[in-house]
Amino acid sequence: MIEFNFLIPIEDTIFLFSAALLLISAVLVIELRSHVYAAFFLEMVGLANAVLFALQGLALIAIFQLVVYVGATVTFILFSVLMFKEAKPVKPRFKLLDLLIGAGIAGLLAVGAFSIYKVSPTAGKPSLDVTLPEKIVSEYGLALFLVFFTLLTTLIEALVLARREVSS
Amino acid sequence: MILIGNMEEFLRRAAKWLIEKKPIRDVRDWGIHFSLWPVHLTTACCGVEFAAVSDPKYDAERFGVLPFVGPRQTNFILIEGTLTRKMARAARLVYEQMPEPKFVIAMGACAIDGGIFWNSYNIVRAHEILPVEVFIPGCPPRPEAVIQAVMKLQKKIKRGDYYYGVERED
Amino acid sequence: MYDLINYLWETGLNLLFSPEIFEPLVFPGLIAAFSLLIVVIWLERKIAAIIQMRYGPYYISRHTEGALQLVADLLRFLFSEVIIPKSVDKIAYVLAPIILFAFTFLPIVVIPVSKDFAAIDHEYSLLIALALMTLYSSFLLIVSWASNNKFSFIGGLREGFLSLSYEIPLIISALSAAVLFDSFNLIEIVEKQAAMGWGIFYNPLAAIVFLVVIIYSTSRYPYEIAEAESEIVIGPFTEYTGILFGLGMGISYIKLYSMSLLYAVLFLGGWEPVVWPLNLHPVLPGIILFIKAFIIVAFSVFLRAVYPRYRIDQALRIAWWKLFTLAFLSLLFSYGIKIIEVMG
Amino acid sequence: MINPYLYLLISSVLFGIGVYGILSKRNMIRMLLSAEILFNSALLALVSFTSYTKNVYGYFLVFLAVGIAAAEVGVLVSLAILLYRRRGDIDVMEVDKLKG
Repeated sequence: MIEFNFLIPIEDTIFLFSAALLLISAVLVIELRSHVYAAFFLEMVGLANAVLFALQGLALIAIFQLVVYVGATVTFILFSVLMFKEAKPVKPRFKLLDLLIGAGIAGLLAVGAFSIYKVSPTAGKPSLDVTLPEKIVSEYGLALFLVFFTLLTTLIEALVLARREVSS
Repeated sequence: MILIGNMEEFLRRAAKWLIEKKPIRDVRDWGIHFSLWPVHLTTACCGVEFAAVSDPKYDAERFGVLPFVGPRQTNFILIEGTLTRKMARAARLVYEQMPEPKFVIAMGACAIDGGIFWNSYNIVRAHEILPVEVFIPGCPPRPEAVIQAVMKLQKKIKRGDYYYGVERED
Repeated sequence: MYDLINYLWETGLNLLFSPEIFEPLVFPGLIAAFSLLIVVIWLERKIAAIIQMRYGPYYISRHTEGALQLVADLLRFLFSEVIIPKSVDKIAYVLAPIILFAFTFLPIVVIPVSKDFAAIDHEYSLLIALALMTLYSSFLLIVSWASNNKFSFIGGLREGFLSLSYEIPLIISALSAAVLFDSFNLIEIVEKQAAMGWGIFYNPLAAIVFLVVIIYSTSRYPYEIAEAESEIVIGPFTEYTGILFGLGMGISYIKLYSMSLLYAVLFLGGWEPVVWPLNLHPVLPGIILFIKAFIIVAFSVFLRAVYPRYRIDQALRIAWWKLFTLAFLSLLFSYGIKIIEVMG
Repeated sequence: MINPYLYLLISSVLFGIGVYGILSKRNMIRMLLSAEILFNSALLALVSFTSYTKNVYGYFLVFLAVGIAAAEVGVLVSLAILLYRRRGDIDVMEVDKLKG
């Protein structure tokens, strides 16, 4: 077995890459003209988010995000968007105000987060990740499955609702 | 040509130059001559005989002839009999949809010279609209004849005696 | 000078046989997958020919019963023209099949070859493999949309409907194996099977459901609905030509291969038993894993010759009623076995 | 080890992008996608807090949030489809004008 020595720490590289992917595809979701591309880039947002979760040491949440959010939900959005015709071009509105509001909220949040993190120092690696899967498998497995089942029935209900013919 | 900036044209010419080199060309010809996939286009009664070519008795799949679904994935078209003016347009359309190294066999007397409709106003000869490689006489030809034509076409491809990526006059 | 060459040779060999390089590149990655692709499509055509009392591919190489047929087809696809029709969305049309191929290929990397030889030895490696498998359908939807063709669009929508219905039995039946062996780590699962016995004997219900889901999700024959030849030309890949279509044809086989590897690890005991010549190097038990996966793949392609095709509503009904109920029952079954173990 | 503050910074920038999208678009599908971006940013913040404080309850909260988002998206998309079927248009500004 060989040790790989990278000049740049690989974790930082992955972090930078996925953060850039996250922000760029978030902008593309809003600005692209085609709905299908927008839904596709929403999927990219979910993927990059899952990578960020895994980087913070919470692999189970990353996997859950991949299976439920990217694999099912966003696919469902994509699947539905494919059925619409492409939207007509809407007449442009004055967007600078919206941009300013968005930037203001982002700045406020960033400042707030910074003030929170200034108070308490960082700590070591989380230890809860080791016991949790065993707990889920042994104690909460059936409960988790029932939650899944409920969510699934909601989804099916929604599908049935959408498929019903409109009588008019 | 790179300086002018026509990158696409340059790449195409470079790829073509590479493909026409001797060992690559031999490998390509070997691959193509055992992988002739015909498209389903039944214009007349010879289609029945062509169906028999792929059945258990004659089994054209021995030679790598696998009838496949759409014109985009196939490279070989058999004109099965009479081409009326209306059908000729369809045959030409299907031919245009196929990717480039593509081959045509005209099957039966009708496709060669009209057959029993030789003096009809509504007939198109296959070689008038498509570059035919091999003709099969007969009304209709037997499946063995079709297989022999396929083998002849294979020999022709193995020799490298076909056009590829060149504008043709016809 | 000699020392330098020796050093380079040893380092190169070490680098090649380190799991991070060897797994994605050689086995069970690219090279093994491509050779399996070539053998399996030939096998599919040959089995169909034998059942219909024909020869099948023969004259291309007479001594090996035409095993080179797929090499010839691959060469033809490689050298034929790639047509990009005018009405397609060009970026998605070219890039989507390539990304789809990459994402279909990813789950293979997680699967371990033997006890000491895994590219990613993570405690949730089973869940990672399942999560990567669920990304398949959305990229296929993009492929089908990009062609701007009615047949490929219908094929993509069918695949979307099917994927919503097969993902749930897939995940539940895999989870019931995880519950049975009390771990999400594929290496630990195989170790437990070496101690207890194969998973297929403990929980045959989950094994059956998983097998049906493999056939269902890779559009092998009774469920070949997304690429139904006689209804919609070839499904999502109708407009594709040349090497892009070759990729598209390979994708479902690669997916079949990766799911079969997972099946062999979960239910057929993985690389066990490790007998004498195989314990010399940690790569060698992979041969047994490959043989087990190959049997599953060969069985799934054999079904083409003997089964007709379901309609899409019949397939959806099977997935939502039968498969879903059976998967749920298999989960309960696993819990029952655990309870008996705890009690006794 | 990456500074945890960076995750919150990314999350807040993402939130800003989502707010801009919701405010500036009138198309219902596009607004739904923007809301999903907002959800992703909130999830990222939640996960980074969970990873920072190592609280097990945060874990379960994230699970619940993702699951509920799945159901919510299903309902919203089917509403959009119904609206499209009924009116042939998914412009939200047009919907509130014609009641019924």
